[in-house]
Amino acid sequence: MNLLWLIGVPLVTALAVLLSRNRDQVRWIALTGAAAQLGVAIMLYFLYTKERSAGNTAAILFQQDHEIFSSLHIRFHLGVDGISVAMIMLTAFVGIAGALVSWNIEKMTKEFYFLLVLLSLGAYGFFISLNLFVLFFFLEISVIPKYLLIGIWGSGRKEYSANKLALMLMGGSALILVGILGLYFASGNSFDLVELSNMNLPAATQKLIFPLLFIGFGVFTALFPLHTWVPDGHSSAPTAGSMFLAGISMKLGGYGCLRVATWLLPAGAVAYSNIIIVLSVIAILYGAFATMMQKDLKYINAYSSVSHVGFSLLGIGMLTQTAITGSLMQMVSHGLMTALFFAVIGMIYDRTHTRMVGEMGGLMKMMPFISTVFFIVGLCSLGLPGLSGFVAEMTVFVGSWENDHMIYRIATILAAMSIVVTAVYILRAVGQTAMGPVKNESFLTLTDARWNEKLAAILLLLAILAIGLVPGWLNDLLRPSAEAIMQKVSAFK
Amino acid sequence: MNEFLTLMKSELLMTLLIFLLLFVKLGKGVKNETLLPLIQVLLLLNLIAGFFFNKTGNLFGDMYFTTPLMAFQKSLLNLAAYLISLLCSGWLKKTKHLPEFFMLMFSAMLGMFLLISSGNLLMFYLSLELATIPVAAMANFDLERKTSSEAAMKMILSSAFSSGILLFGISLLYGATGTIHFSQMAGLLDNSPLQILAFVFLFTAFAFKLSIVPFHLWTADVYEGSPIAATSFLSVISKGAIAFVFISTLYRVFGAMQDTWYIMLVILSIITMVIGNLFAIRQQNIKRFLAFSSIAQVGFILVGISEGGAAGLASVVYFVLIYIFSNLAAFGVASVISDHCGKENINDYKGLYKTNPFLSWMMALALFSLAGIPPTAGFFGKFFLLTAGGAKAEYWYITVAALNMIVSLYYYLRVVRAIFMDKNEQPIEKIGISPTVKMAFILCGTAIVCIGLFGKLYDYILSLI
Amino acid sequence: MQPGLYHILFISTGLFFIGAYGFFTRKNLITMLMSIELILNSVNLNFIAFNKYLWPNQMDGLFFTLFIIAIAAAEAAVAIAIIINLYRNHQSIDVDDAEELKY
Amino acid sequence: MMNLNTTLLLLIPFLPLAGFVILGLWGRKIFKANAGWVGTLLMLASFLIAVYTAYEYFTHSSGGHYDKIVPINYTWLKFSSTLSINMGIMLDPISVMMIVVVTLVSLMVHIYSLGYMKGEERFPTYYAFLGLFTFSMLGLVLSSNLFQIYIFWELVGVSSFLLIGYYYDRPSAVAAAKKAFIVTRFADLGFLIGILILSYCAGTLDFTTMINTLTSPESSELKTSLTYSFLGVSALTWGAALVFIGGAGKSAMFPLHIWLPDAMEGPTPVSALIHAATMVVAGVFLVARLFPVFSFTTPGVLQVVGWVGAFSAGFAAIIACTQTDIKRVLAYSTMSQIGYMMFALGVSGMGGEEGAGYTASMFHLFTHAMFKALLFLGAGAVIHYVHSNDMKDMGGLRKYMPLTHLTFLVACLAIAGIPPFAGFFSKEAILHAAYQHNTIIYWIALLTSGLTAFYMFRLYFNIFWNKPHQAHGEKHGEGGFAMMLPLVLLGLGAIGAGFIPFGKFVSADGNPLHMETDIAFSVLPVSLGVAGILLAAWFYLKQNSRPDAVASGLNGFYKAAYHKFYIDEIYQFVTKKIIFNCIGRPAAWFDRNVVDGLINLAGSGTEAVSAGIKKMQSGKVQQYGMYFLVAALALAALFIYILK
Repeated sequence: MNLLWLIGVPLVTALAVLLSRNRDQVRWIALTGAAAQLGVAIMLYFLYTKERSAGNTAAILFQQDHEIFSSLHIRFHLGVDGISVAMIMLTAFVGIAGALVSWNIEKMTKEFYFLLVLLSLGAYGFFISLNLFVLFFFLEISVIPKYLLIGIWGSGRKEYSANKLALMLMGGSALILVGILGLYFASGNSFDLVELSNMNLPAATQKLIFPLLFIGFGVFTALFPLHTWVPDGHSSAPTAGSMFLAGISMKLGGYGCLRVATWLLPAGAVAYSNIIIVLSVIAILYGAFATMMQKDLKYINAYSSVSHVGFSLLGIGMLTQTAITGSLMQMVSHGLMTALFFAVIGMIYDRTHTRMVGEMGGLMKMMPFISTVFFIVGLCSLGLPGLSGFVAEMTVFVGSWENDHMIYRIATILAAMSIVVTAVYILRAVGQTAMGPVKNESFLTLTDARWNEKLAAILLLLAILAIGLVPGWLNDLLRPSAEAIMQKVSAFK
Repeated sequence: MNEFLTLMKSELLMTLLIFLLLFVKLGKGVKNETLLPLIQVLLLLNLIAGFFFNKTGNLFGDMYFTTPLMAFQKSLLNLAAYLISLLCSGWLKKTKHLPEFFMLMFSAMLGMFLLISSGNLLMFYLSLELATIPVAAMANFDLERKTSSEAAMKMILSSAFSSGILLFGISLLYGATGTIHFSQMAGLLDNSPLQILAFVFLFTAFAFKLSIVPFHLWTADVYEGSPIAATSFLSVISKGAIAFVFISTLYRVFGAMQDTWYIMLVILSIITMVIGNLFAIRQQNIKRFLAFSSIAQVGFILVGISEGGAAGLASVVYFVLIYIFSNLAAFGVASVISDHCGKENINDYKGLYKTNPFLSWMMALALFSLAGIPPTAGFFGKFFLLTAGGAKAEYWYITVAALNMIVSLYYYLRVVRAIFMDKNEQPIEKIGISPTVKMAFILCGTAIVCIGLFGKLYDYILSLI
Repeated sequence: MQPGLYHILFISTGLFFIGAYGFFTRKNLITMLMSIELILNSVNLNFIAFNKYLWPNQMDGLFFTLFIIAIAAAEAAVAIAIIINLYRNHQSIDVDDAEELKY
Repeated sequence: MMNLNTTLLLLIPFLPLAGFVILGLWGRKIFKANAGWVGTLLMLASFLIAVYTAYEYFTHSSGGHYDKIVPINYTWLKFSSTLSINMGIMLDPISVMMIVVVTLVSLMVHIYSLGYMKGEERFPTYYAFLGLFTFSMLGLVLSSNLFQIYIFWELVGVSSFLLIGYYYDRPSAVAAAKKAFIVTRFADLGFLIGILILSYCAGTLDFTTMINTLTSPESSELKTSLTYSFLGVSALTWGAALVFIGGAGKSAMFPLHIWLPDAMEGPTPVSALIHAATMVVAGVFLVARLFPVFSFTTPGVLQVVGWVGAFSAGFAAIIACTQTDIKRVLAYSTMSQIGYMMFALGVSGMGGEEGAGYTASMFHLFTHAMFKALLFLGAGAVIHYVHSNDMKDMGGLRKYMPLTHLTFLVACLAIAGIPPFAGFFSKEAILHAAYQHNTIIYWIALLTSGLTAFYMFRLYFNIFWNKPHQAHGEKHGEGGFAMMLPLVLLGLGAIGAGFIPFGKFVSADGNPLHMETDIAFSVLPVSLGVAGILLAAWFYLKQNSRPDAVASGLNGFYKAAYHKFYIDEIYQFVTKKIIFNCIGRPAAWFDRNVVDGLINLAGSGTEAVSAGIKKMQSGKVQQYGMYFLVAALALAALFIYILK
């Protein structure tokens, strides 16, 4: 399959959106683009599995390589493995759901959709690039759309949040940039991921560069204590913005931590794994406890994201094949779940004009569909079997447990404790919003979800269920690729 | 004779233009409305001509020499001049002495061309003065405005003082080596204290023109006070030309002192980035803001220069090319708005997007490019500068540079925020933009978006070296 | 006693700093310009001295001096024009009266 | 061999699931009031298949020995070549017994609810939830894999949450649902870690393999696992203990019992199904499922199981004597009875006569399901009639609801252990087993059985006798046919279930166990039971002041028992005061002020520095020159003198 499709479709969509004349055109073009992209992503999955079942065991498939800056060894090198395929599908699902829930954006519709498409373009490019420069380019592309989406269409302290987000992410990028250049020089001028992964850089160099890359990508994926853009950014962003932020952008970081930092610098990963584990366990528990005290739905989800993303970092820190698979599953699962969560919060906010749990109550009565979805996502978040969150978290736990040392065990147990805290805050949120008596008389006239909202929710729910009920396919997709990464790591263990 | 014509083509064309304007001035007064398009066309032709018949060679016993790379650099300056003539046409049309303004500008450019090609300290000094003195006059072009004359005064005094120090350095250098020819001098340098003193004094002249901290203090005042066309000229053409000369002087002449100037560049580039950024944070006037931002940009250029080889040279030329488009687009927007209602304050830009989406996007694009954010070309420029500068694998150095990008993003976003997000009861009203200006903007915008994606350009520059 | 190179360099350095001192302290713009002329003259002295004592074979230093004098005149012309304009706007040629542009 | 069709087996859990999906998606739009019939018919089918399966299974023993059969085992999630989560069906005596119990009680509740829940606004949703619960419970008991049981364990928890919170607009119901879920979740944490430990030790999650590995002394896994220890206790012991914590949470063992009384906020049929007959015994089932491991490898944990069970049994019985909400009385009685099952397991050994406790426990589980469901359904009928849960609003109902009265009496006699009702046989077996292994537990159990008779008849007399009923006049108080049928059927069960030769079918090692009834041994418990009944009659048969007098005589103790020994308050203190105030709030504060503060400080610090150095740009050209010269000289000096 020609991977250029993956960036071609959003590119064309973006241009078409720019050239379209009225709001209706914009919306339909964006939706068509997103749907086409979903189609491409699913096709990619099938072609990928077909190729694999035909016995192709190359680590990375569908590679293509074009020259750009030949003197600097910058090549447009693309390719996918199971991890990228999973991430691409996640992005496509979140993308179409984002396009759907933004259907009724009134202000500057064209610009809104343009930025949205640009943001997803960055993500697709990021997931398929095999050249550090190109990867970094696509990573950075998405910073400004995020800033503008929050700053223009956001709510609350939007300018502050947008600024903070952009600057913190830029800070992360700065570290990544240094790390990338470090790799470039240390390897004798190569930006190519595949080449770099086959080089055995001296351990000292790896230990020097690894923290730069890991912390850099860590900022994107809310590594404690660099997560503070998450609550503000997510809560100020418009619905689709939050969905993209949490569902896609944070995954860029996780993917980077794994694909760039861990894969290319296995010795570094081994050397720092303890620190990563400590930080992620702190993030998991601390995020969960902080969530317990939040009163704003978006803050609840944002802090819970910090906690949930901690699991994927924990999986990376644990450095076992199962843990890494679990970490990736958690990325996918959290992406879908949190996107849906934000979508539902957006739907509720659109109607009640408040996000304070204390001011709501009994929404189940007026909006059964929205409340039910809200409840299901909540259950997914607290790791109910049958939904994606459970599969991912359990895989992380089982994988973490494979490590022999007591420290790892204790870390796992501490992390597992969050499932109780999660239950507390999720049920609190659900209990206070969807259940209980109706507190505000004026809410009694509210209506349930519209077609676009329903479609968005159902699409994401289907994805969540597909992982939760039959996790085998995702496991089969991710595990061999995780194994390829682990092969590099195990040499240094 | 033939060789003289082709090798000195850029300078000769410039001279021709100056004389042409002189004749225009001598004759009956031509209206600005007719003269300006003419000049624009001439500049375009000049720009196109710059791409042909470029050879390597020297003249006047090594006092003048040129290479295709230098021709390319001159073409970049021509391009910038052309863009300025388009983007600032609002102000230019209103000015009383249009031919004089362009005469001064062309003289300064002639000085820069000679400066780029100079092979001799005398030639170097002469052309440096030629490149400086007219600019001071340009700064004074808003004759009735107090700040304009203040700016010009600061510029001429500072530059005179700076050239005094430069000359003292040159005299010491002459004393130490006995020659004023670059080609001979290169072999005679031995890092003796006298030479280092002389080199530092010589260096300050570049530092002054490039506004490297702490030799930058005149920059912001002059940028703010001057008419916007002069400011654009100063910040783009003047800076670009000096950067080219600086890099070739360092590499070709002072190659033997690389150990010294590497450390010097590292120290100064860090100070420059930091101070430039810190000052830019607080600025309210858009021109002053861009002045400090351009100081910070120079810090980045120094990072690239510090590499000391082909990669450094290529990355600097590439960056200047991108910088021309980005900075001119920003100044262009500022100029259009300033001409229309005299507003130059960032707070006045609040709510601009409501009324002027085109200008707003242009400004945003330019600022993102200056901040080095993809997909704009600035990203590529900065990345290559750092790639070059990091070649010595001084991680902390690139780290500091990269961290400075965060601070710079902070203040660029301030403007973006004012334009797109802040509410304003009375935003600047809708401004009609003439087709030529619009064309220039579109040219800049396209270049900003596409230069980076079109990778061959960098390789082309590298091939010229 | 014939004056040696060092004597002249001593004088020129002195001149240089006197010029600089004048530039830093005098408030009258014209006087400041004159101070700069002092600096340039110290350079001229340098050139001539180096040419005579160290490199008498070529005339590089001498010519440089001539050019410096010429350029200094040109520079002064423009500077004085600017100062005149400044005077028109500010009714003063005191350097401290023109400090609207700062910070 | 037996004739078991795997598709048919799958239908047992999947028919209720189908009910959930169908009613959940289309119940409100299409089926509306008919939704109950859809659910009930599906349940009936499932029940019939379950009975058929049980028949097939128990009639095909291999020489009296019942094997474990795993007809379906689908790899759901693979971790490594040996470690995977499988979805399977495992048939062995206890799981077959359980599917019958679950489907039977569920069917009864389905039928009963046709009458009880009639006219509810969310009638289809109710049936959907029932379907989900039944599916999860069946999945739980049929699990072939330790992780599978955890999966269904959680699903059971969430369906319990949904059903307790069925009246979602009542804050008390929402709070109770939350409490139930969170407390059991807390216990599940232990379960999960236990699973991780056991799976690591055994190298598998599959029950059969795991039990084989961990109980054969020569297996290498067992030998290596015994070398791991933490805080001086072996890893396996930790694992088993943690798994037991999971079971204790779900089975409302002290101190994790606090959710059960509150869970009575749900509709009464739900309490009958979930919080009496099926879900709450999941913990017992879990211990029974892993019994060989407990028994062989970690006997210490089994001791703990015994003591916790015995203590809970007595503890709950005391509280039950003081409660006035009839459902809460039943809830505490449930807790007490489950305590019986637990300690029966705790005092059991593995094979032959030693395993009597195991069989007794399962037997009690079986009979308890009958009579406790009956009690709840009867109580439901009463509540349906008087619209109150409080026994103070009741009294003298025997004339108005004769059938309910009769069946309730049967159930009370059964739970009090009066022969020949079902409870007598199973309780007798338990006491017998306890007597042989642990005398202290035996005495606790004995006293508890007296207390049980007392509080059950306190309940019975207060509802049906005591003061005369006034409110409704002569009106007939029975529910419709749908509500009466289950009462009768379960009543028959409560009478007859004791006569099943249980030991023939269910035993710890799969070999038939002969359970004798020792008349001499039974004298003491039965007479204690009768004494309890008489005492209750003395207090409550007619309205009088004796209860109050005794209550004030026992002042402090009575109060403490009435307030459930303040366990709830202690939990409240720990959660609200300690966890919320000392962890949650500081964490949130720390995040906003310290972590975020540092980030903001970086910003404001930069701005401050920026403002601080603005003087450098003074606007004075002479100063600029000065900086210029000084900088030039300093640079020169730096390179000439310092960095030569």
